[in-house]
Amino acid sequence: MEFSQEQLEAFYRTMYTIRSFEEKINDLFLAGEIPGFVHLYIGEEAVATGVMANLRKTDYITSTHRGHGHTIAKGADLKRMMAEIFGKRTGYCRGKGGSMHIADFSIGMLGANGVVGGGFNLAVGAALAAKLMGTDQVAVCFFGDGASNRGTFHEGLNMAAVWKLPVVFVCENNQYASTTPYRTTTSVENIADRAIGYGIPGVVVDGNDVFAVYEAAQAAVERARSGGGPTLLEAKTYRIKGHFVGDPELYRTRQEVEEHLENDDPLKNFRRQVLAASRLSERELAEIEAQVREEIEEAVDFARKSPFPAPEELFEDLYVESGEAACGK
Amino acid sequence: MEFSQEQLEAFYRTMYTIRSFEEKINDLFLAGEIPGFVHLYIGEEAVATGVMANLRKTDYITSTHRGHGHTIAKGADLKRMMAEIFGKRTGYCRGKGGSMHIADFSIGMLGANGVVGGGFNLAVGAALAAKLMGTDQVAVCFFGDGASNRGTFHEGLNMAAVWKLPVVFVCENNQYASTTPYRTTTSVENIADRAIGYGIPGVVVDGNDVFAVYEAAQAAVERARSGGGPTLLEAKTYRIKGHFVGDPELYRTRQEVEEHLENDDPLKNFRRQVLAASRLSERELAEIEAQVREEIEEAVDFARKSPFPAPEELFEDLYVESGEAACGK
Amino acid sequence: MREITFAEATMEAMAEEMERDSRVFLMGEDIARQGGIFGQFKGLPQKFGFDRVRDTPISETAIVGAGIGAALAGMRPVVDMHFVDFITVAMDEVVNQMAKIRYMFGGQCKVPMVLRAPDGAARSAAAQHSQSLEAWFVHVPGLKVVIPSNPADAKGLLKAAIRDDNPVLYFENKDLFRMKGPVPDGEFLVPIGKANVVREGRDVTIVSYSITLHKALKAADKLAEEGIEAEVIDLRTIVPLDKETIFASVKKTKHLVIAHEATKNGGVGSEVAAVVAEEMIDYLDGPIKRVGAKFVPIPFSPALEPLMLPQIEDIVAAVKEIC
Amino acid sequence: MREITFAEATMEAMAEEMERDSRVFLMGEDIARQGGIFGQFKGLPQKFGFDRVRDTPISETAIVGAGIGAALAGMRPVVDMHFVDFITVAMDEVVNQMAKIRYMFGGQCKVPMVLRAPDGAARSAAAQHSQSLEAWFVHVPGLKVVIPSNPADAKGLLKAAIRDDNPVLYFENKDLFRMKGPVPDGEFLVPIGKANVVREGRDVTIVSYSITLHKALKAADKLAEEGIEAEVIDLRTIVPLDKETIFASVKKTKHLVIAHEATKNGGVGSEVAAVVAEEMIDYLDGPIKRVGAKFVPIPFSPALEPLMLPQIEDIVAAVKEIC
Ligand SMILES: Cc1ncc(C[n+]2csc(CCOP(=O)(O)OP(=O)(O)O)c2C)c(N)n1
Ligand SMILES: Cc1ncc(C[n+]2csc(CCOP(=O)(O)OP(=O)(O)O)c2C)c(N)n1
Ligand SMILES: [Mg+2]
Ligand SMILES: [Mg+2]
Repeated sequence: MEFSQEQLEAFYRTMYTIRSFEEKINDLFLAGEIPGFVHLYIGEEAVATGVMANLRKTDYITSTHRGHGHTIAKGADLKRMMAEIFGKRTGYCRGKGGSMHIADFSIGMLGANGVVGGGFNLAVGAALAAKLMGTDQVAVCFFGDGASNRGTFHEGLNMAAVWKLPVVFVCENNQYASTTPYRTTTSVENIADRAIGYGIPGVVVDGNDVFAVYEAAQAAVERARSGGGPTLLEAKTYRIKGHFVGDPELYRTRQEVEEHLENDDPLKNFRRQVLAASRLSERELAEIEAQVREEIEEAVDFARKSPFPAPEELFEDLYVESGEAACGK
Repeated sequence: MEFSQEQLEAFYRTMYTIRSFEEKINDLFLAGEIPGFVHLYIGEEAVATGVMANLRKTDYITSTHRGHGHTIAKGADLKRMMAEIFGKRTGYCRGKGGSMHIADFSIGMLGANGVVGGGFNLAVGAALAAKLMGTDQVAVCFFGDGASNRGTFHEGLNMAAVWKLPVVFVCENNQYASTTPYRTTTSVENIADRAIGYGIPGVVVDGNDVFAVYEAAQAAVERARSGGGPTLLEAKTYRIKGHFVGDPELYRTRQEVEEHLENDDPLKNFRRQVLAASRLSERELAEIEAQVREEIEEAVDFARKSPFPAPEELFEDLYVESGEAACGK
Repeated sequence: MREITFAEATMEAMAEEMERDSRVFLMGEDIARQGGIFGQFKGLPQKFGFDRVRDTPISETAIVGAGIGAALAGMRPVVDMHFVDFITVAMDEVVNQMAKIRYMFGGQCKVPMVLRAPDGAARSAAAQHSQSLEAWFVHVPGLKVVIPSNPADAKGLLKAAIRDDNPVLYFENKDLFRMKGPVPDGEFLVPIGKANVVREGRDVTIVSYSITLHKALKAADKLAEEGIEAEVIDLRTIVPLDKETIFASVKKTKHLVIAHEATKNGGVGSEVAAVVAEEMIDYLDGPIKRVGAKFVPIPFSPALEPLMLPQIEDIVAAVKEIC
Repeated sequence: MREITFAEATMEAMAEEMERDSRVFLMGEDIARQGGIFGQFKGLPQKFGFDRVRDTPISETAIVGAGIGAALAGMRPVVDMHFVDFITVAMDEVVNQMAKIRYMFGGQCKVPMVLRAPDGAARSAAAQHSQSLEAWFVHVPGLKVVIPSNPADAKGLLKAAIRDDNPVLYFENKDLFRMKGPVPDGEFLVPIGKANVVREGRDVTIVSYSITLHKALKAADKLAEEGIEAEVIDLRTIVPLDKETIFASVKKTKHLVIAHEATKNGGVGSEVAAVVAEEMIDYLDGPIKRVGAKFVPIPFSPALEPLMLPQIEDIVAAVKEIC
């Protein structure tokens, strides 16, 4: 497949934004500026980037506890993300959600989810809505290798398949579910093979190669959009950082991580490829990086300067008080 | 495979017992003698019979809302079954369970289950216990085509597969889940194909042919017993009666049922085969039938004459009051 | 006024709301081909098509989860739980998603969705098909919970629930489906959050709802024969609780009994008792009595099932203990 | 007496019981390789092997369901829910199977099984990782429910739970894991069903448990400064409720406040209040006050989370309102 200059720049911008955003979060968390716990997407950038490049603003995604990458790639505002992660009232959720619960409904980002496997059926439902309304929207559900062992995976894939709904299920197989290597808890080599049980296509793709991800996702999204039903896409990737910031990582060796970093870092891969093919220059890459870093500094600044929610906001946002009902209390 | 005279007689006896027991229940229910609601196994006798003939008394089974056939084939006492279905204190559950909750722990029958798909993980756990204790017991989980769409199916099969537990999952695909033909809710032609998603064997067998079921189950049980892990066995069969006694059956034509009765009734099949091969005579079959009918009359008699539970029994059987604990209240 | 059954009333509510708003659709097990196991959806797919009245796989997490997803994407789903006992299968979806999504996301979205669930013990359905579980949801901020006792309320509350922009649990007692009662013609809404004083009295307040309300009324008749005038309140909504109506009645009668079919321990009766003991204790002239199911699972045997459930005599006895 | 942490105390309990009884085994997510997300299982697999201390898939229905199956087949499983928030995923297994199996089957079998679940809000874990859900299980006949507040009770209750022949839910507050306290050497059991009078007093009874017990004790200190002597009761067991101990105290103090971290509405406080309003109202000299979390999901922001949770001052204020 041929990629335009613009596409290449966009890929790099998105991947680099995710990477830098996450590195910044890592530092801020360790410095005690961020409350709660955060799960970093570093190492998996090519997946969100390659998939999301095929989506429209009106398409839906559901995300996970490791959701920053998806949210950025779908086009969210870094300032409001950062503010949310700080617990500030200017954040996407007015400080009520935090890292694990960022959403931006204006761009079809239906929310990160603290429940592993909680997103499958939300995506199925969004796709059902699209079908019932007769739009050509597509819903993409991101989930981990660990999540593929939840019952919701099964119920969601079966329902989507039997109703031929426009969903793409994207498994980010980053080799681990918290502390467990996936083959110790998952009964099949390729999670994509589970597609056979639902009569839908199952595709394995190198999740560290944004080009490969883009192409595989393109086919799946097209299929969904044109009424062909769901696809199960498994992106083999790797979680470079701990499960959460602060993870002692007792379940793997440092060497394993180093080796991966050396050979399979999606950003390094991308740089190598575009430089070798002379599609983007060091200078062009550096320019993108500089812009991104500035944006992120602005986001941090915005978050730091934003106020915390006021006490009375505790009780806001629970119920819709107006509504059509006019018969609530 | 060669079957002995004894085996043939046992097959017929079991199948005929189930058939007559269920026909009797049908009549008793319509006559108002049985409370609650009952789901009949008529038409599926070859499955329970063929599978259970491979099990030992110490092996475990988990059953469903349609559990009489499994319970009879595992060797339960008809009197106590009938009494339970009548709600009498002499029943297996002292009248507390009824048709949908018969169990006989003395023969490894871990219970019928009113929750569709509720049995998967109980069977997995029983198999895990066998493995931890180092016995060579096997657990067999019976479930319906409808149940195969529950999340518990997925979680149970994955866990059993990844831990190589001695379980056989027997899907009784009787074409319907209550009112829904299985292909309208199930995304795959053969439910056995879902085995691929767990890296275990998936086998389809004619569930109306007790010999075929026996052979397939034999392989699966052997595999489980010898440490080979689980198998998913799908028996294609048919529910001849309504979903429950009283079902208006709006979802299928009378003709469909008649055709099946004509061509694929497992008892008729069996008779045809053994008579044609001159393995059993009409007289021998009739003798078995007469014995069975008498046994069932005795069971009905026993149930009718048994007392209902006394009021104070309402509060019994909730907690184990002694136990090792000696520190309960 | 014309009389129709509770099941017919809910069918009218569904049909009127589906007519009015094309975003309303319905899904659940055995609802389309069969019209619902209690006939409560009969005729709907014929009117609105099998797309808007969908038979689902046996997948409660997907039924509720997809309902939420569809609601987030602009639809107004009504999902059916077959038996309330199976809401346990989708408890994560109900509690951690449906109820919390709007708050967690800072009010960015809404989940206008109704979950219908038949409940109650009826004719020996035994432990896994007979429960009444509304009390759990008193403890889950973000939901509304309604539970009608008669055809008119069934219609009015269901329509109000469908129009409400919040997730609403609508519990319907299986044995009430066949009950006949007057239902106004045409548009008819019952406000969520308003209890109903069904019978006035000066001596004791009996708070009840759903099928047990009728036992409370019969108990009131019996008590009247002995000169005790009971005021009977039908809660209709469990969340939010209509404290005003309860308090006004307790102020007058000075005695309180709460009666429901669900297990007494940890039931809605406990919440009502606690609220009154917290805010109105000075008005009370005696203990607050709760009448509910005994602390055991629901037994199958017809010899035991009625003993497990609260009966008219239990309500009468509770009142007499305190009056 | 030696002092160890709450987490260490539960490790001792596990190790001693696994040593004593080869049928005891443990399974859950991230418990073996990592020793539990709060370090509460550290070292156990090294001692007992990765067969008896099993890391599971992320499959809560299978974890609980297989625990039940194993219990029926003669084992004594301890299963870990990671966070109590995820008990919702296995709610059918807990409520419709674990709790009912023995009764439904007429006492033929038993389910000697412990479900451990960390709960409570701690450091901005937000709405889906912070709940306290014990109250639901008051409403589910067939379970026992324990909830320790200190290392000694943690050890003693966990051991008692493992030895109990009934299914026991054992809730452990995340923020208590690091708490240090005296724990007797060697065999030490705390009886299930017995509350503990932690502080004696004559003016008001404060019933509490788990982490909030410590807030209640601090509130009692503050109240003492103003001349109000609070008696503080640590329930330790939620089901069965030790009414005797509560009633004896209320008889003496004539005032009752219940405090817990779970949502106030529909919480354990409602049940305790209802029981007292039902059986002891004549002894009361004022309203019964409940202190619990506000009626919203748990917000993330450190500016809001503490406002949502019950604090020492809330308990002090509740007492002063009624004394
Ligand atoms: C239902 C549920 N069970 C357990 C957890 C705790 N938990 C959070 S993340 C995680 C691992 C998830 O693994 P995977 O799906 O592979 O995603 P990854 O973290 O690798 O991105 C677990 C067990 C949870 N949040 N939800
Ligand atoms: C979790 C759950 N959902 C729904 C039901 C209601 N129900 C009882 S039987 C049944 C159909 C089951 O179909 P299948 O698994 O094919 O078994 P069959 O009845 O055909 O033997 C349904 C939906 C239930 N008992 N449990
Ligand atoms: Mg992973
Ligand atoms: Mg079937």
